[in-house]
Amino acid sequence: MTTDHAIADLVQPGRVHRRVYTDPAIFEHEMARIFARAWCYIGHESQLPVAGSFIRATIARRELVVVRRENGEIAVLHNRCGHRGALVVAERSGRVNRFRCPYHAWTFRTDGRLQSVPCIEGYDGTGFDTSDPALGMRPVPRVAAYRGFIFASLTAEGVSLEDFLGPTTAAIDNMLDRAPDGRLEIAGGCFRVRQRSNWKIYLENMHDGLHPMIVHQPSIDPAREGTKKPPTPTPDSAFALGVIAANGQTYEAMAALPVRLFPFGHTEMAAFRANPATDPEFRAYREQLVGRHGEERVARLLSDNRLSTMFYPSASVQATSLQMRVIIPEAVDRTLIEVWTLRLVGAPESLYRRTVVLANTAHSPSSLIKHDDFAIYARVQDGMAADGIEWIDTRRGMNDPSTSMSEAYIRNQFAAWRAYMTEAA
Amino acid sequence: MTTDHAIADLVQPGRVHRRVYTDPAIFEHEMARIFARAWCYIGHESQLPVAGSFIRATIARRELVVVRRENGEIAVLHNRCGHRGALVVAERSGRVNRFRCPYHAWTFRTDGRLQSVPCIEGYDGTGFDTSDPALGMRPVPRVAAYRGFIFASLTAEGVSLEDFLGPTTAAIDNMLDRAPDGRLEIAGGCFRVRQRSNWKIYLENMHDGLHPMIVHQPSIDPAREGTKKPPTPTPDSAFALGVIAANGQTYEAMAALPVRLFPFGHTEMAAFRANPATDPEFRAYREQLVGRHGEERVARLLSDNRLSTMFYPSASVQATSLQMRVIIPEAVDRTLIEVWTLRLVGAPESLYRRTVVLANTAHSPSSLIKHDDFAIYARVQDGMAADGIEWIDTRRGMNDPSTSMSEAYIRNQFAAWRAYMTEAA
Amino acid sequence: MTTDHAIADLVQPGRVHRRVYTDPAIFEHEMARIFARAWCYIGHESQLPVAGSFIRATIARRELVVVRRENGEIAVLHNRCGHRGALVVAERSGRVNRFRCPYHAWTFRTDGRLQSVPCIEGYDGTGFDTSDPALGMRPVPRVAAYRGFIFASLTAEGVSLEDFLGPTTAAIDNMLDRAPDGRLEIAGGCFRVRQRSNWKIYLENMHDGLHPMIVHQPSIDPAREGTKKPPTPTPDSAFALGVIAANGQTYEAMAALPVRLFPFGHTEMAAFRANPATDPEFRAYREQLVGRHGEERVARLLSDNRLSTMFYPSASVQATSLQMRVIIPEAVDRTLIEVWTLRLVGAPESLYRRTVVLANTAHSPSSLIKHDDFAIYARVQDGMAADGIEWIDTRRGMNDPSTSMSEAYIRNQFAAWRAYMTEAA
Amino acid sequence: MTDEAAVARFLYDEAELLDCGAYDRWFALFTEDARYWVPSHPQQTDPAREVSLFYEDPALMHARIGRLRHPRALGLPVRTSHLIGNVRTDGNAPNGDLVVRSRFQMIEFVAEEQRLHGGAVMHHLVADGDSWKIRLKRVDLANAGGVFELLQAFF
Amino acid sequence: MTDEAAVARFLYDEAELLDCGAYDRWFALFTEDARYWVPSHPQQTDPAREVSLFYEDPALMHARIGRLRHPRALGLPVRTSHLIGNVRTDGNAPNGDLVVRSRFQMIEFVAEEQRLHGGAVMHHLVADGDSWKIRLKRVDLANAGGVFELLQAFF
Amino acid sequence: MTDEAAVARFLYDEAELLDCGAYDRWFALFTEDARYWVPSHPQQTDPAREVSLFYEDPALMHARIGRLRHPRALGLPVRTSHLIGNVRTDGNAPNGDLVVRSRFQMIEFVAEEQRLHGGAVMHHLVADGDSWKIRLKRVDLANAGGVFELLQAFF
Ligand code: FES
Ligand code: FES
Ligand code: FES
Ligand SMILES: [Fe+3]
Ligand SMILES: [Fe+3]
Ligand SMILES: [Fe+3]
Repeated sequence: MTTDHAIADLVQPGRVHRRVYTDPAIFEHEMARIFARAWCYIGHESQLPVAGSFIRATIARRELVVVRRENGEIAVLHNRCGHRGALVVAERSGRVNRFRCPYHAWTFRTDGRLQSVPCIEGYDGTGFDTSDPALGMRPVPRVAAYRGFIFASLTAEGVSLEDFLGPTTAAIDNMLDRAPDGRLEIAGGCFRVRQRSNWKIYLENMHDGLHPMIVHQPSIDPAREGTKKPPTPTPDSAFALGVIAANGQTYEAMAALPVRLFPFGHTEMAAFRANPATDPEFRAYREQLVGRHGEERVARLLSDNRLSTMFYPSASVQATSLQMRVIIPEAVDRTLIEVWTLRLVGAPESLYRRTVVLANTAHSPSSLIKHDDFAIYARVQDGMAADGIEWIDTRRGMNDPSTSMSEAYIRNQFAAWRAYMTEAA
Repeated sequence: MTTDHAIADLVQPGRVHRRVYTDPAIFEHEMARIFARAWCYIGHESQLPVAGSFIRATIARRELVVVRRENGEIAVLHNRCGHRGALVVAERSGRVNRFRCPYHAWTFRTDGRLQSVPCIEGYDGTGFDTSDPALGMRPVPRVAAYRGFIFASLTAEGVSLEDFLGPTTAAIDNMLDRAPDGRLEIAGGCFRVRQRSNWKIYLENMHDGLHPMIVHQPSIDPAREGTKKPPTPTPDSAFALGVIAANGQTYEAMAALPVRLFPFGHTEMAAFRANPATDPEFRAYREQLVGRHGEERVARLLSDNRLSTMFYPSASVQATSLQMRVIIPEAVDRTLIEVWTLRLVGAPESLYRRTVVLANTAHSPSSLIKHDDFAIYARVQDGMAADGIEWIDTRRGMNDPSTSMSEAYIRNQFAAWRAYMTEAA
Repeated sequence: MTTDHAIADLVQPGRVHRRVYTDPAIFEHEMARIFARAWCYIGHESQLPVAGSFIRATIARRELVVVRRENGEIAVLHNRCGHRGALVVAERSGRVNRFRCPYHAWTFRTDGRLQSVPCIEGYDGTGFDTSDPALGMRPVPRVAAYRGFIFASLTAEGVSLEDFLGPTTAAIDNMLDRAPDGRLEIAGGCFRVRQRSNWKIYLENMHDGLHPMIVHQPSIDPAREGTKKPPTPTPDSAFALGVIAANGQTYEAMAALPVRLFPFGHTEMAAFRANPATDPEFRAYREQLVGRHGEERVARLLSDNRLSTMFYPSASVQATSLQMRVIIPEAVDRTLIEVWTLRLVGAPESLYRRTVVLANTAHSPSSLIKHDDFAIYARVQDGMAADGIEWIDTRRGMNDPSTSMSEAYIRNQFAAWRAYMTEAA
Repeated sequence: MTDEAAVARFLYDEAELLDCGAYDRWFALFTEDARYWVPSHPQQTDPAREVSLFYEDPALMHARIGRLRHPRALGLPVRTSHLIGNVRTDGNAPNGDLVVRSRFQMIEFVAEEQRLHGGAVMHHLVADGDSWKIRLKRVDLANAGGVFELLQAFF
Repeated sequence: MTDEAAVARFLYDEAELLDCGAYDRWFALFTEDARYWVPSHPQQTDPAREVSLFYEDPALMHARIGRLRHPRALGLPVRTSHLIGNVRTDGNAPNGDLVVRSRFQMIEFVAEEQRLHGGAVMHHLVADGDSWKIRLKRVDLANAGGVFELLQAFF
Repeated sequence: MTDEAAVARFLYDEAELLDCGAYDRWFALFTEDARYWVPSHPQQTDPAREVSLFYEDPALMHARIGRLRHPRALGLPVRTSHLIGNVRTDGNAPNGDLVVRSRFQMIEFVAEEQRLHGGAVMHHLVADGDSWKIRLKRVDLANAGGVFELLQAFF
C-alpha cells in the first residue's frame, strides 16, 4: 500500500510523478481523501422546484440522491436501501412523496429515515429500530448551498462551505446580479461526455491559455473563414463561429489574462471583455438591470467577465457563458463530464438562446472545439501510461504573476492535492 | 491478503459486510474454500446415455468434463491436457471413444489416463511415465451421484455426498416417485443467463417470499388481467399466465410457507398445494402412478410440493416444476445461471410440455418474471458497490420459525459460508 | 510481490509453472526484466528512406518513435512529450522535419532534444534548461542495427547487439545474399493480428514440428485435394495450396529437421530443401545471383533454407519466406503479432509476388493455417487459466539432439527467461 | 409498388411501431392465432419439446406489452431501432400464408447501454384487405444458443 | 424506378458521399436554409431552448467539414460505413417538403476502434430537377440521452 | 421487378447462402475466373504488391470451404447474419461486367461471442441466363488497416 510519505513525494516543486495520473491505488486514495472530504457540487436548487423533487448525484463513486424536503430544506441521501443495499432510485431525476425500495418496498422519508417496512412484525425482538439511521437511506454528513448551488461533503468535520469556496463565490454573485429577477435556473438539458483520461488532466486544461491557438487551430481556421466567406451563417451560427474563432488569441492576449489562485485548489480565469451586444433585445435587458442595480453597478458587473471558476475538485462554473461543468471521476483513466446551462430568470429568451448555442458549440459531444481537447487529454493519458519516464514538468511561470500562460493554477491544484492526500484520515 | 480472522468478522449476527459481495479477493477465497470444497452439482446421468457420452461442467472456474466410462461409471476430469495444458474438449457435450487433444494428439482414456502420445520415443530416458496422472486429464478427487444427480468435489477429504445432501434428497426422491418409470431425464435444452451480480445475491432471493408481490407486480398485473380479458390464451399460455399471476400471493400466504434449514447451507421452500390437474391426460398419468405406488402413497407424494430445494452453493432443484438451476460464479459481480428441465420418464407428453412452458415463463432470458428479479439483483450489486455504508441487515424473522417471510435461510447460508471460509485449508 | 526466488522456482527441469502464462504480476516482471533489457527488433532501415522518416514501435508497452536523423543515423525516442507527457506522434509512420507536440507546440529535434518552446520566457529563472534530456523526447539507451535490421534496448548496460544476436545473424546474411542488389526492403504493408494468449505460447509454437499434421489437418486436407481436383488454381493459388499442404509432413520428416539453440533464448529451425523453382523468371534471377556470387556459392546459399529464426523475445524472421514477425505483448493473455514482408531488391517481381502470396496464406487474419494455430493458442491459455493443476511438461526430446520434434527450443527459451527474470535489476 | 416492395414496406412499418413504442398498433398486426417465436437454436422445430427464448401467443404478447408499460417495471425503458433488410418473398406455407424472409439488426438501448441483436426473420402473412396480418413471426438470432442477458423487447 | 425507390437511391447516394469523404458533394445536397439536427432526446422539438447533440446550419456544417480536413485535427481520420434501411415516404411537411423516414446504422472506425451508431432519420426534401435537395436532416440516435464520447462525423 | 431490385434480390440470395452455410451453392455463383478480395486498405489497387486480408481465386475459396466443413477445424462453427443495403448499380466495368455497389453489416457469432463487421462491397456481375454470376466480389471493411482477430467466414 502506498504510504502517505510516498504520496507526498509524488508532488515536488516544479514536477509531479506520472503515477498521480495512472496508478489505480492513487485513484482510490483520491476518492477517499479528496472527493470524500471536499465540498463537492451536486446540483442546483432550481432542479428541485417542489417538495419531493429529486436528482441523482455521485461523489467519490457513491450514488446519492438530492431531494427537496417538505420543509423546503435539501437532503442528500445515499441511494442505497438500509435493508439489503439495493439502489433505491434508478431515475436520474423525478418527484416522489417518499422513496420506495423496489425489492421489499421499504419506504423512506425524504430525510432518509425509514418510514415503513412491510410485515415489520418479522423484526419483533430483534432490536430492529426504525429510527436507526443505518436502516434508512443514510444522509451524507454535510450539505450546504451557496445562493442555490448545492454542495455536499462526505466527511463530518471540516471547514464550512463559505470558507471552502472563499473568493470563488464572486462568480456566482456576478451571475445572480445579471439575472433581472435575481434568480438562476438550470435549464435546457445536459451533456454527459466521457473522456478517456484522468480527471486532473481535464482540470489542468481548464485555464491553459497557451494551448488554444495551437490545439484548436483545426476549428479556428474554418471558423474564421466561415465568418468571411459564404455560406452566410445565421445569427446564432455567426455567434458560434465567433466563439470558435475566439480561441485564436495571441500569446500576448492570453498572457494578459490573469488567473487567480485561491485556497483549497480553487482557481479562476478572467474572460476577455465581451464587446457589448448591440441588438435591441440586449439593450432592453440591460435596461432591466439598470432598473435593478443602477447604471454604474450594471456597467461594472457586465464588464466583470470570468471565463471559468474552478471549485476544486468537483466542478467549474463558466460565469459569463452561464455553464456548469461537473467532474465525475469513474476510474484512474476515465472521467465523466456533465455540462449544464444556467438561465438568467427574467432575461430575454435571446440571451438563453445564446447560452444554448454556446453549450452546443463549446461542449457538446460533437463540439468542434472539444474534439481536439479530448483527443489531447487521451494523448496525455496514453503518453504517461507506461513506465520509463516518471516526471511531468510544472514549472512554467514559476516566477511570474499567475496568468493563463502560467502553470501556477496547476501548482495550486497540486498543493491542495498534496494536502488532502497526506492529511491524516 | 485478507486473514481468516478478518473474514470471520464479515459475517455477524444479524448483519453481513458488503465486501462479501464486492471484494474480488473474497471472491477468490470463495472459489478456493467454498466451491472447491463443497459437493457441486455438475450434471445428470441421463445426459450421459452411453459409454463415451460427455458433458462439460465448471466448478470454481475450473473447466471439467463429465464422462460415462465403458464400465458405466462416471468420471469427472479436468478439461486440460497433461502436455501443455490445452483445453481438450471444446464442445459442450458429445460422445467420444477417447479424448484427443487437438494440439499434439495426445489421447486420454475416459478415466483421464494418458493413452497414447505420438512419437513417444521423444521421451525416452526422461522418466516420462504414461501412467503418471499428472500427464493425463486429471480426475477430480471425488465424484458421487444421488439417484442420477451427479456431484463432484475438488477436495479429497470431506463428508460423503449423502451426508452432505442430508434431507435435501427427499426432493429428488419425490421427483423420482412421480415418474411412472421411476426415471428422470434432462431434456429440452438449456437456458444460460448471465446476471451482473454476485452469486450469493441470486441464492438470497431463492426463497424470498416477501418480494414477489412487490417486485413482480409489473408482470402480475397484466397476467391477472390476461386471465380475464381477451385475447383468450391457449391452454399453455393460460397456464403460463397463472404461473406469473401466482407471484401475487398475500403476505399471509407467504408467511405460511415454511422454509426448512439444513446443514451445509442447504435450504428448502415448500410450494403451495397445486390444485390437482383435471385433464384426462393427467388422470391417466395419476392412474399410472397408483398402479406403481398405490393410491395412498400417490395422494401423499402429489401433495408433497416443493418450490425449490437449494444444494448450497452450486444448484437448486425446483422439484414440483421439474427444473434444475446451476449457479456458476464467473466474477465477484457476474454469475452464470444454467436452467435445465427434467422429464418424468413414462409420463404423458402433456406433463413435460407444461415443464417447458414453465421454464420459458419463469427463467428464459425473456421471462416476464425474471426481468424484474435480475434488475433487482443488479441494483443490489450496484447499491453496495461503493464504500461508505458497510453493513447489510439480515435480522428478519430471527425469533420466528423459518418461513419464506424470514431471512433465516440467508443466515443459514452465511453460517455455512463462514464455516467454509474460515476452516483451515 | 513475487520474489526472485519464487520466480526461479517457476521454471524447473522438465516443467514450468502455469503462472508464467497467467499471472499478471509475472507479466509485469517480464516487461521490466526481459523486454526492457533484451535487444528488441523495432523496424528495418528501409522503412526510413530519408531524413525525417519515422515509424512507431513498442517495447515493453512503451511507445517509441524510430526516426532517421539528418546525419543518416537512426534514433529511437520515447513517444512522449517532455512537457506534460503527451503522446507526440499519433501516425504509425510518416516524415517530419522535427517533431511537434500537439498540445503546446513544443518541438523536438530528430535526436529528441527539445528544439523550441513557445513563449519560453515563462520559464525564466526556473532553471529550465532546453538541453535537459528530461525535457525532450528521451532517446532509449541503446540502438543498433544489423545490416538494416534495427534493434533497441531500454537498458544502458548489456551485451552488444552482435553478441546478443550471435549465430542468428546468418539468417539475415542469407537473405541479403539472395538479393541481387544486396539489399532488402520492407514492402507490401503489414498484418496486425491479435491473439488471446500469452506471448510465450506463440513463441513455443514457433518450431513445433509435431503439431502441423495434427492441428493443420483441416487445411491440409482441402489443400491437397485442391491441388488434384478442380477448380484449377492460378499459379499463385497453386503455390498457396502447396504451402498449406506442406504442413502435412510425416513425423519422420519433421524429426529430421534440426532446430538450433543459441544463447539468450534464440533458436532457429531449418526448412525443407525447396525444390528449385523452374520458371524462367526464377532462372533469370538465379543467373543474377551467380553473376554476383558465383555458381558454387549460389548453389549453397539457395540450398541453405531456414524456416524461422527467433530473436528472443521480440521477433522472428522467416528467412526463406522473407517474412518478419514482431511479438508485442499487450497483457498476460493478449499479444499483438505484426507480420511484415521483405523484398529482395533487384529480384524479379514474381519473387516478391510469391512472398505476398505466402504472407496472405500463412499469416493473414484469414489464413487457413493460422485459424487453427490461433485457436490452439487460446485453448492453451484457457486450459491453464484456472488453478488446480500447476505444471506444464517440457521434457520431450530431453536426451535427443534438438529437432523440430523436441521441446529443446522451449527449454532454451525458458533458460533465458529464468536468467532474465532472476538477474538483479 | 411491386409486391415485394409492398411486403418490405409492411415489415418496415411493423418495425417502426415497435421502435416508437406503439405496441397496441403493433399487436393489432397479428392474427388471433398468431405466434411470436424466438427459438433457442436455428434447427428448433417444436416449441413444445424444447425451451424457446420466446414463444408467445397473443395473450402472452399482450402481457409482455402490459409489463413494458407498467410504471413499476424495472430495468426500463428500453429503446430499440430496427434495421430490416434482405426482404424476400418465399412462396406460400401449406395453409396458403405468404412466407416472407428477411434479415434484421436491432440496436437496443437500455440502462444507458447499447446492445446489438440480429439474425433471420420469417413472417407468415395473411392477406388482410390491401395489407396483411402476421400469423407467425419467427426470429432466429445470430447468437441463439449462446449466453444471454435479459431480452425484454420484441425483435 | 418507383418514387420510393428513387428516394431510397437518393439516401444511399447521400450516405455514400459521407462514407467516401466527398464532403463537398455531400454539402451541395443541402439547401441554403438547411439544418442538420441530432436532438439530445427523441421528444426534442426546440433546438433553441434545449441543447442538441448537433444543430448546424450550412455555415456550421461547412466549418465541421473544414475541421475534418484540417491537417492538424486530432483523433482523425474517421472512416464511416452507413447502412440505410426502412426507407418510407411519409407525406409532405406544411411547407410542401417531401418527408422521408428511414433507419440507419453506421459503423465508425476511428483511432483503431470500431463503434456502432444507429437510429431513426427524417429527411425533408425539396424537389430539385429530377432529384432533391435536403432542407432538414434530423437524426434521432438510439442512445440519445446517454453518455457519449466524441461525435466527429456526420451521421 | 426493376433491374436494380433484381440485382438487390441477387445479393440477398447470395448472402443467405452464406448465412445458411450452403457454401457449395454460394460457390456456384462465382465464375471460374472469379476473385474474392478483401483489401488491406480501401485504396489498395494491386493484390500482388501488397498483402490482402483475403485474396482468393475459386481454388482457394474452395479450400476455405473445405476447412469450414472439416470435422477437426478448431474455433468453429461460425454463424453469420448478413444485412445488405444501399444496393446501387454503377454502370459497367471495361469488360462489360455490371458493377454493383452495396454496403453491408455482418454479425459473426463464433465461440459464444458476437462480433460485428461491415463496410462497402463491390460486385462485378456477368449476365447468366436471367440471373448473374459473380466475377469479382471486393469487400472494403470499415476497419481495414486496424488490428484483427481471425476472419474465418466469407463476408
Ligand atoms: S433491499 Fe430494499 S427493501 Fe429489501
Ligand atoms: S498440449 Fe495437448 S497434446 Fe500437446
Ligand atoms: S504536453 Fe507537449 S507541449 Fe505541452
Ligand atoms: Fe481547449
Ligand atoms: Fe422473484
Ligand atoms: Fe501451426
